Amino acid sequence: MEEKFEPKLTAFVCNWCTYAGADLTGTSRIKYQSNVRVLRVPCTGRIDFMLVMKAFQKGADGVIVSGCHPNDCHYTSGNYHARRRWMVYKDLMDFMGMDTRRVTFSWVSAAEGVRWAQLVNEVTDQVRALGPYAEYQQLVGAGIE
Amino acid sequence: MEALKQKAKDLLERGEVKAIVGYTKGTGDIRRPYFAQRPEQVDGLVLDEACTQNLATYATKHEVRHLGKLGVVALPVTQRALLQLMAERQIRDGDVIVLVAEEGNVEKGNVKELASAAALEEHLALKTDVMDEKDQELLAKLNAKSREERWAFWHRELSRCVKCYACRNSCPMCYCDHCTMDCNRPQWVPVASHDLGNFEYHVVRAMHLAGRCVECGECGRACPVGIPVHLLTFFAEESVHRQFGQRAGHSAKLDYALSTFRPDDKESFIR
Amino acid sequence: MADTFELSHEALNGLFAALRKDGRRVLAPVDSDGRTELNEVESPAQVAKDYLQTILSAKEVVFPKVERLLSYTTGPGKVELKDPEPKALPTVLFGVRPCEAAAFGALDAVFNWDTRDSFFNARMAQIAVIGLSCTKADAACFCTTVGGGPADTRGSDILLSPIEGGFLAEVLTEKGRSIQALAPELFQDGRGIDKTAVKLDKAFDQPALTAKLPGMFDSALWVDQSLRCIGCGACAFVCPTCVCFDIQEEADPKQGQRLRCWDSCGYRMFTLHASGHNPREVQSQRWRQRIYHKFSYYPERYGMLGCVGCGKCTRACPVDMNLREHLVETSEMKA
Amino acid sequence: MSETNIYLPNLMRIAKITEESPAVKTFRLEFVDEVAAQNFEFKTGQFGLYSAFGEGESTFCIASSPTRKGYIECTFREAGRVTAALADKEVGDIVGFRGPYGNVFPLEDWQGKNLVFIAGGIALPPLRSVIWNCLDLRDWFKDITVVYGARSVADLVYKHELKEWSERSDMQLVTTVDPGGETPDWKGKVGFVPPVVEQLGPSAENTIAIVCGPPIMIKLTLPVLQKLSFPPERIFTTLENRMKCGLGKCGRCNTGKSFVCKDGPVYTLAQLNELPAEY
Repeated sequence: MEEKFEPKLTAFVCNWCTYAGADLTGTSRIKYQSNVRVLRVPCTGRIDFMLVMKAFQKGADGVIVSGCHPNDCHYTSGNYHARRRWMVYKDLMDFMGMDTRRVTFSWVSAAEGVRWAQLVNEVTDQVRALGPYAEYQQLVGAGIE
Repeated sequence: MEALKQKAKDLLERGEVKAIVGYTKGTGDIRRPYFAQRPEQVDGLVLDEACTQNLATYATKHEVRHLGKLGVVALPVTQRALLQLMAERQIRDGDVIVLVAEEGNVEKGNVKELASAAALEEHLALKTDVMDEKDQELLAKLNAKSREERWAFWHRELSRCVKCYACRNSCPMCYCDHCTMDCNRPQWVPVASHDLGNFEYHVVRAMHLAGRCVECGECGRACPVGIPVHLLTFFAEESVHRQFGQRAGHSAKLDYALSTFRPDDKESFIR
Repeated sequence: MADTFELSHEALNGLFAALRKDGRRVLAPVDSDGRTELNEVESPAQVAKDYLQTILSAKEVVFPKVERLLSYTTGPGKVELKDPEPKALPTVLFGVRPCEAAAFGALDAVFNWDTRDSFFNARMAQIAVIGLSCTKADAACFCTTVGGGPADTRGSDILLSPIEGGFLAEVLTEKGRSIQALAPELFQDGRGIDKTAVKLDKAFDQPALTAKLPGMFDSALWVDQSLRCIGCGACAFVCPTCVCFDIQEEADPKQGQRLRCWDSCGYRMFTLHASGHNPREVQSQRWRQRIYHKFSYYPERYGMLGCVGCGKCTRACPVDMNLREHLVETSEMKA
Repeated sequence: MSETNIYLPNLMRIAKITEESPAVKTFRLEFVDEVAAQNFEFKTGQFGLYSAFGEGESTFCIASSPTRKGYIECTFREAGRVTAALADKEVGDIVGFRGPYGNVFPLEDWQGKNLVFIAGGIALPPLRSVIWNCLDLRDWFKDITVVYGARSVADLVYKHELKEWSERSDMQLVTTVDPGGETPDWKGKVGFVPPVVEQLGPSAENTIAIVCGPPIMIKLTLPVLQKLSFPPERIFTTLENRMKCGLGKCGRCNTGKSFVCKDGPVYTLAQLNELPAEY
């Protein structure tokens, strides 16, 4: 029997909103797909594009980046700064031929436990449909004699 | 040409600058960077169509800075880079005296001396074209391809990279003493020039130049194996321009696009 | 004495076929988008026409830009080492310029002067070199100045020199004879035919330069010459003799590998100590090291030069550091 | 014809860890493989490349004496990626070791002579190997003097051994700390190494001086030794250039025609004077 592909997802979330939101999902006993590994950072402003690249390098099929809604940043403007960088990074990813459908940027607040579950479920389904990110894995190990 | 030499000579003789950074005749038809430190050395200066290198790179090179105050024979790309270096507080307004050929042609026009950022900004305001047509075409061609074709293109091209860092070292905006590529705690990008190390390096380079690239194309010219790496930073810079409405290299008071924001920055992809 | 044969263009087709049939890949200069690089080819028709040189050198075949020296797995209180066998494929390098062919000797000097480097040696054992004499040279070339020449046979197993209708083939070594033996009928008697190659005058007196370098260490010349050097590694990476390398570790929590990568003495980081102290702090010292290593230390240590005069560094340099010109300038300096 | 992979390290188990001073540790390492242990030999002055698997290799001298069999010791300061990873290791962990590499202190030539060791800070380890070696062959030599200085009392390494040396009657130990680095109960000298050596004024007659320390200490100590009439041939030191292969190939430690990893790390001042000052 062919083994069904289960995507590996990495989520970089801010401590104050999305992480708390995901916590709420749990304490509210809302079930969602278990493909995601959550990595907590202080603020979305801390999420360097290299974190996303590292996730893909290490075999992630999809990445979620999420933090406080605009105007809600614990540090006032970290998410605004992050947004600008995402705008350029996503553009560049596309230009370099990376599959931008595999990165999801989102705002999830501490109160949005349901929304977090929905987001993860949607992204998991979407990446499952896309299949493994084999294209990026072509890079790993190539060019070493 | 005589006007430029005279101007350079005057500056050196009056002691206003310690060295003139310009061009001289190199191998075959090539022009190479040239440093005139004594008045009689200005005779080696050349300025013509074959001069392409962005000399602003030397404004932050320790060994050159060490010479003292510089006069820089500046093409438009060099002018933009010097302004951007001022915006990034790498050189101070007045640190360098900029020599430009009026009307861009040293044989026709006069040679102007621009000693301040304001003068440089005013001079540059006359020029609106940034990227040359060939590069515009190349970018358009790549953008017209499918995502998969672009992946194939960059994968193939970047796998040829040998990580000699000619692109980085030739770039006037890559002045960091401790480039992230040289830091190993943590080691963000593999040092080895295998496919992954190359791809990640060029992502980092492009991202770090987004909003700072003056689109001189020096990196692409410098690449010994002929990878059009300049298209990556051009694209990133154009992305900033398109989305945030600002361009690097036109003002000494530009805020770095990616360290600032507007609450109403418009995007369409954040869920 | 080399055996001399005539090899027609037609016969070369046959030779390529015979080599491939024998299980050898053929690497040759190929023109791709105006860039001449070493690539695998099936027939002579794919070989670049009228090329001066490839950008990178044939060094990459025996000393790749990244190669695995070892790998390992780790566990609590446990490490298991894996010794990788170099994947050296039987390879014929076709169309290598005599300068580059001569450079294999300079690489061998470093890799094997003391302990023997199994990686380099395994790859060297698998290659055979079919050199091709030069019919042109440019302003960067100076092979004749450093003991080589446009039709120099050192390093080649077979040297081809273009003649009317094909090539004059000098079969020089045992490896060359084994290639010839794959299709002896293709090699016609070529005794008495003269080989022709481009004429290239000596640019400077190399022995005199080598003799005077030790006395010029503190010359201001090095600062003057290197002021425009931007400290990239292009010269070293295209150089057929530059052998300096780095060893890099790449690992996950449970496994890892050590990779040998090209490095360059032109980098500030090359000699930087952990303490922050740097023996070669400024670019002029690093430029001087490059010159001295090739023209003074190499001769002293290995009895040969570390430069073959191919001019690749000059062509690759983004700021036109013309090695030949700078060496001429150095030669003309009063000691 | 198969050649061996010269880049393959030996596996070593950490048998003991000593905290010497802030950020400085000494490892005692034992070969995991019995055969390798039996075949292993080194001489004082030699060094090795120690690996923290996952991070890379770093170069230090072998700080133990070849007369002490069955193990080697190394002392290192946490300064970079590899040393930081090594510092995190615990007893029983596995590290890698390639070596011994480099040349040696010519003890045979020193027989019948007085020895003066001068060391600063973290540069005592290379001399510790030779000091113990000489003490274990005590009959070979006449007077043995050790001058050792560090920035502060806390920065002195091998404190327990310093105590042992100070109590021995067959050698003289002079310890010093930089002004301001002393503690209330400090019994040694206060001052920089060069003036302390000058004050001590060891006779150059039939004496070998071995100097190891940070570049600035060496730079200021050499004139003192010259003033005391030590000829360059009888002043020894070790160079600590950056290395990657340790085998005379990677080019990193190249200084003049010399490879520090092969022709060094031990040099006499006379030899150094022949090299460009790129170390």
